[in-house]
Amino acid sequence: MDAIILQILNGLDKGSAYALIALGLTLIFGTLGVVNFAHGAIFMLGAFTAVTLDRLLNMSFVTIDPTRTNFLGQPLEVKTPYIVSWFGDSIGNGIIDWAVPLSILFSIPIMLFIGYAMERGIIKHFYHRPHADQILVTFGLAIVLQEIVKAFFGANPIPTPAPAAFRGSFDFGVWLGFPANAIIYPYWRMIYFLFSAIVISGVFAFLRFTTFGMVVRAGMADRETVGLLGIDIDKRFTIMFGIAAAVAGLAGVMYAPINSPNYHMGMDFLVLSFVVVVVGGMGSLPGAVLAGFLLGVLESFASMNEIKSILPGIDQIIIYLIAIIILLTRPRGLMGRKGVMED
Amino acid sequence: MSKLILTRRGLLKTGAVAGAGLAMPTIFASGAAAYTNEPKGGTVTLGFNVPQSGPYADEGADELRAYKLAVEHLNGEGDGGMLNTFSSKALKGNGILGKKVTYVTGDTQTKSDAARASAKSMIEKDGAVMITGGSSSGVAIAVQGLCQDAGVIFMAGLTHSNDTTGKDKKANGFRHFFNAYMSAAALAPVLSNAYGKDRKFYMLTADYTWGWTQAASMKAFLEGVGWTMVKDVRTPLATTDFSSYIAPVMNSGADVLILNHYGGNMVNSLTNAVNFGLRDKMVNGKQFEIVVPLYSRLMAKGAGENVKGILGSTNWHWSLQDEGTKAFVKSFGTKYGFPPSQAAHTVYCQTLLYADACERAGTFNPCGVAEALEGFEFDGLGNGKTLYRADDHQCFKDVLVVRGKEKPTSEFDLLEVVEKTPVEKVRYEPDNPFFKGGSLGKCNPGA
Amino acid sequence: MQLFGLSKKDTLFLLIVIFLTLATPILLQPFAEGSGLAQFNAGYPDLMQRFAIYGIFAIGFNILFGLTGYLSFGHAAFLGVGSYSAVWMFKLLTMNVIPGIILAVIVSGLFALLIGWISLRRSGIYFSILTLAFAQMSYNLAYSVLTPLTNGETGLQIRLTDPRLLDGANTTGSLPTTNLFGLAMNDSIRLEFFGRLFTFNVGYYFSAVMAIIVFYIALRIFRSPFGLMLRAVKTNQTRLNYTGVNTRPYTLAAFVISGMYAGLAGGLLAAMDPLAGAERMQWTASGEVVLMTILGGAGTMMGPVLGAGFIKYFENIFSKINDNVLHNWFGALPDGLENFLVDLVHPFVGKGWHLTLGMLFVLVVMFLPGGLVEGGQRIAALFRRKRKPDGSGPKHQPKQAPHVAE
Amino acid sequence: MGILEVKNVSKRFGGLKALDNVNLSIQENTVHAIIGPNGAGKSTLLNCFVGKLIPDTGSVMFDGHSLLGVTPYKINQLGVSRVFQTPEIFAELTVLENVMIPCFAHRDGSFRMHAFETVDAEVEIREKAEAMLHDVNMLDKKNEHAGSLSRGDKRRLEMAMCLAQDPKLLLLDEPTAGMARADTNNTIELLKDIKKKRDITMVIIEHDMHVVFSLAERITVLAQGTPLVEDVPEKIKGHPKVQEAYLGGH
Repeated sequence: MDAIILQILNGLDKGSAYALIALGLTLIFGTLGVVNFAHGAIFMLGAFTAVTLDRLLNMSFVTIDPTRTNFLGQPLEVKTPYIVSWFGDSIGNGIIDWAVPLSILFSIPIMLFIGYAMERGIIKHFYHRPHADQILVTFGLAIVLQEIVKAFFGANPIPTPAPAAFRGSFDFGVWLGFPANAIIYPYWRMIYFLFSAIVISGVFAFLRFTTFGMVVRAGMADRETVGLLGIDIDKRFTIMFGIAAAVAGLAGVMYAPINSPNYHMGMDFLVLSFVVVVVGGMGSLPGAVLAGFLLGVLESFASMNEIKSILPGIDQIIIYLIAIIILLTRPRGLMGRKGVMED
Repeated sequence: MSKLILTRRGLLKTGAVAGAGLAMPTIFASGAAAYTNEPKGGTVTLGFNVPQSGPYADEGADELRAYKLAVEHLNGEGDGGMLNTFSSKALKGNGILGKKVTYVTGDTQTKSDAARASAKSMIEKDGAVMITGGSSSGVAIAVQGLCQDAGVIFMAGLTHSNDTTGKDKKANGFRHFFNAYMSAAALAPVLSNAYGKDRKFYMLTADYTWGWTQAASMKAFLEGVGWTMVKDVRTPLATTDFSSYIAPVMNSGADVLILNHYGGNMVNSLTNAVNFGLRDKMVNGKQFEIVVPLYSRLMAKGAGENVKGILGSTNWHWSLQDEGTKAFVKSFGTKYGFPPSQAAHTVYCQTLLYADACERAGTFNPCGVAEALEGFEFDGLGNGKTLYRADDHQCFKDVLVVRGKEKPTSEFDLLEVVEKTPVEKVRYEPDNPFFKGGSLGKCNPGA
Repeated sequence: MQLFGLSKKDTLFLLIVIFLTLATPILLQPFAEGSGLAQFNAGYPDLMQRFAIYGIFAIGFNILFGLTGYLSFGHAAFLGVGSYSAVWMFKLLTMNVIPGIILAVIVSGLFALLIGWISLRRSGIYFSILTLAFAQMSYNLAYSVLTPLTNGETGLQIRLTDPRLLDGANTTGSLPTTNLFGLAMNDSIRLEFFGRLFTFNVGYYFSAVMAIIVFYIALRIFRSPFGLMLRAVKTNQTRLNYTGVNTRPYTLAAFVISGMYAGLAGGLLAAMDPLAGAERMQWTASGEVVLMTILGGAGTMMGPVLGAGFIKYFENIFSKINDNVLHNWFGALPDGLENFLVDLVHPFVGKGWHLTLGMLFVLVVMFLPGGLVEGGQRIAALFRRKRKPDGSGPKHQPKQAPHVAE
Repeated sequence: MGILEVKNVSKRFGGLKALDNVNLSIQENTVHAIIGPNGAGKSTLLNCFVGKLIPDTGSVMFDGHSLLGVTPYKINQLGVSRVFQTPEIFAELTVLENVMIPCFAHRDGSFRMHAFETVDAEVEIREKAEAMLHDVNMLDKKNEHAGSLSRGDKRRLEMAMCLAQDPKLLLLDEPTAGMARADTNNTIELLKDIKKKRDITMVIIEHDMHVVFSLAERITVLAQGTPLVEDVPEKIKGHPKVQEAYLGGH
């Protein structure tokens, strides 16, 4: 029982990452009809805004400590972050420690801008081009983005820890009446789950309750008619692209403490997020979120020893197997709309 | 004005009868070269085949730095590095056999297909007489097989699987790096001293060949010191989030977690495990511990603070205090501004060892070089006394057990050497069950 | 002149392709050995073989994608299955490549039949994801659980101890080579002319002949009523259904044919180099053939081949340009300028080859919507215009999909 | 016994009754129009003839074959062709190719693996296709891209495609929808011409009474999913029930 609860927690956590990425992807799919292979790269860029802020906060001046030596036997250069020298040890280091949460604020304008620039610079020329061309251009873009990150940050993962206050884990089990240590769960993962719940509801509320959102939803359903009403739907779609990029970016920022970011983490998520979006059904936002959580939970269950011992290797293929089963039984995924990306 | 060169690589067996009429080129006499890519001019070309894209690109970059350094030293430039401490004095700093050393580079992408394509282009296009490098066992074994067929020497880079010099060993291939068996042999006694004789361990194992050989070796040795295994769980290579594998560990009754992962897998699984708070827990009345059998400083850097206090093994570390290490670190550090990684060290050694063998053999002929390397004993390359065993082309040397440092003084100072397990403790016979099944075959000079 | 049941134009086209293919070892070696530009020579056996083999892969993919518009994201699975089948044949039966290649084509055809039969129940992106899922499952399983069959991470290799029933006992102590009735695939004749070294390799010519044959078959398919039906599937499936045509067998046939092309390519890869790795089935490999086809020009005959050559050239030639090479090129310049140029070029070559490739993807698709073929057409049009200044050059036609000829 | 016999057909969409116990008999070699106000169920009925929809109850028999649950391409192979409200053509192919495809389908059936023959060598097919284009006055446009034709031309092309199959029954779903008066008249003439030249049954769904009364030999009026009356055009014109249905009695 406790094992199952644990895996549900894990699944929800994994699912929230999938759901966040898929949500952004489906906004772009559904609103703009663009197959965006650069979406994983945007997620990666988000994670690297956290790394960048961490680097910025750690900008240091160098003093020579003659009493100590470096690995070559020369006097040791000691680096002191400016922030520490300005605000003193405890406050300075405290700020550096909070780099990841601070990057949330830092990343939103950046990601909005990146999304905006991408849409205006490249994507907008591809609305009326075949999906194949969209794949080629966005894939090329993804390669370029990740190579640039690689050139600046290297290929190795870069540790980007959560603030000290959120490290460690919480004993859920005791809370639910299990013995100690039965169900422990890291604080940061719980925060991630809550955070994505907030972002997802935020996006839904935005689309449901604002005029902007209503126009966009109408545009998703029937772009031409909305255009005929004299509404500049293109401009709103540009903004939607920015929002989708920001959602993916935030997913990346918050993911940084869970797994150290590296330049190709986007590609690792890319295929998976496409599977999630399609399983959810093209053009359906709730579908994408539902599919994200569903696949996350099922993936977690598949990695349980009890299941692996019956079906060896099931955790290798579970996501794809589920995708095949769902697509064969439900032609348009879980909640897909008719006629979207079917030809 | 023009000249005709004919090469006849490969041996024809099946076709002797069937293909006599068809096999046009074969009716000409064998070519002028005595072996593949015999260097004719004043230079000799080496092929450095390292990952330059993909997750191991940084490791590849560090290997490439070391190769460039080695080439400098061989050509008599720079401070000479470990040439000065190397026990064999055959190398004079005038290239190899009087020929200036040049090199070509390629990208393995950490895929066996791409690595072989890259190595082939070095052999077919650039005339490389030796291929070296790589950062994973799959690639090493694939390229080693290719070099065997093509008739050039392969000096393996970072490859830790038992199979490289076990069931997939080849007469033209040589490995300086240690292997999974040696890691386990060195770690087991240290672990039992540090954590007690009565421990229960749980393993997470990357689900591919290297992971399995690592897991099998660890299991054998840990059970040898009286520990009991609770479970060995295989994790897909593509896993990025290990939470669902780590979560059940707490309740399994195990009090040690062994992570048979490397590279990105290792960084993520270790980070996840530490985030789950495993190391803060007491199980069975003992402190819960995590072990990473194969450490790499570059990868440890990716895991950040999470490596603190965690035991593992490594082929070499820059903080060693022997003369060879000091010379190498000085030379590398002066040129690049940071200390070399174990990958850099092993490929530097491999280049020197190859060059030295050529000098001693007096030829670049792979068979001559192989003979010179087989059974070669040397010292002064940072690992103490070392033997290139003739039976399987594996180097036998001391193994370092290291621990993540609690108080690093710099961003490079992440590991501290806990123990230097002497070579006798990690030696095994060539017919050891972990290594049996392949044979070296005969050396192939190609041509 | 009309040959092989082709129209005059197509016959000429085929003859040009045959000529180019056979002359590849000379054409790809334009720069003198030892000159700075020799780095850009691509006329060595391995790369030429790859051009031919990936050309086959892309031509086959184009039969499915270019004609029917069904975008498969799992074609690498057939490539991988073809390779595995061929290597197993080399291990069990004989090192002669013919049985291996035949088995590769058959097995991948059957595999394609199975996957196509299931996946073609859906269209559009749903179809793409189904094929992707099958290929990823194949890859993941081949890498791990199926290791006894695939040798997992290391890749399936031939060994001395393999039975090879037809080949007789191996007494040499070294691994046998793949051959065609005794003609070893890695045999080469090397000729030196005018300081250029030309390598005529058996394996390349074997692949090249295969490529010409399958190119011809593809050309026939494109020009056949069957090909017309496939193009009709792409443009309007509803109409086709109301015209009494059952589209499923047509698309399935196209899927299986292109799967067999992929299997042939896989078998040839194994025949050139008897090792089959699981990475061949990964989604990136499937994506690569998609990129090749689109980059070259989907739906055209030559496009996919050009795209394949383009990507493989970058992968193998640009990745090998290191700083050393750069310094050689610019060595004649003053030091400051030399270093400046080296630093300028450095990020785009060697380990940065991906960056250059990515940028080229973006540029090509932005400015040449019909792919590289359109680039060729534009250049040709430019010449034609020069020759006929009276204005009877290319008409300004309404924009249309790249034509099937060319 | 008519060529198309519809018996007791009903079809519901959720709570909406689209067809309610429809009985209809269409005689061979007649032009039969089905008219009715919007939402009367005309298109639903037509879709039941071609296999796009399956009625909940009742039967549809064509030439002695039941059409229930038969896929569109099989129904077409029985001899039923359909012209759509918006012309469905192969926009990326040439006009000639557009017409050759139904010729192939007519000769070779629903599937044939003719991958190693060449289209160019199919002289008979081409000549037949050209004859069809000639019939609809489009032979001069045979090498144009179908997608770039005018709407009227697209409609005529679609007719040629349907006629190329020598159908026994031709279903026309608002063939003049969205057309200018001149085009409409052309279409009427074209259809009259077709009718004159061959033995064919036509079922027309149409709003435009001018078209209906120019062509139809019999007319069925459909309202709220049920046929109100069926008669010759002259009688329909002044029929009180028809007036009521169109002018809205409720």
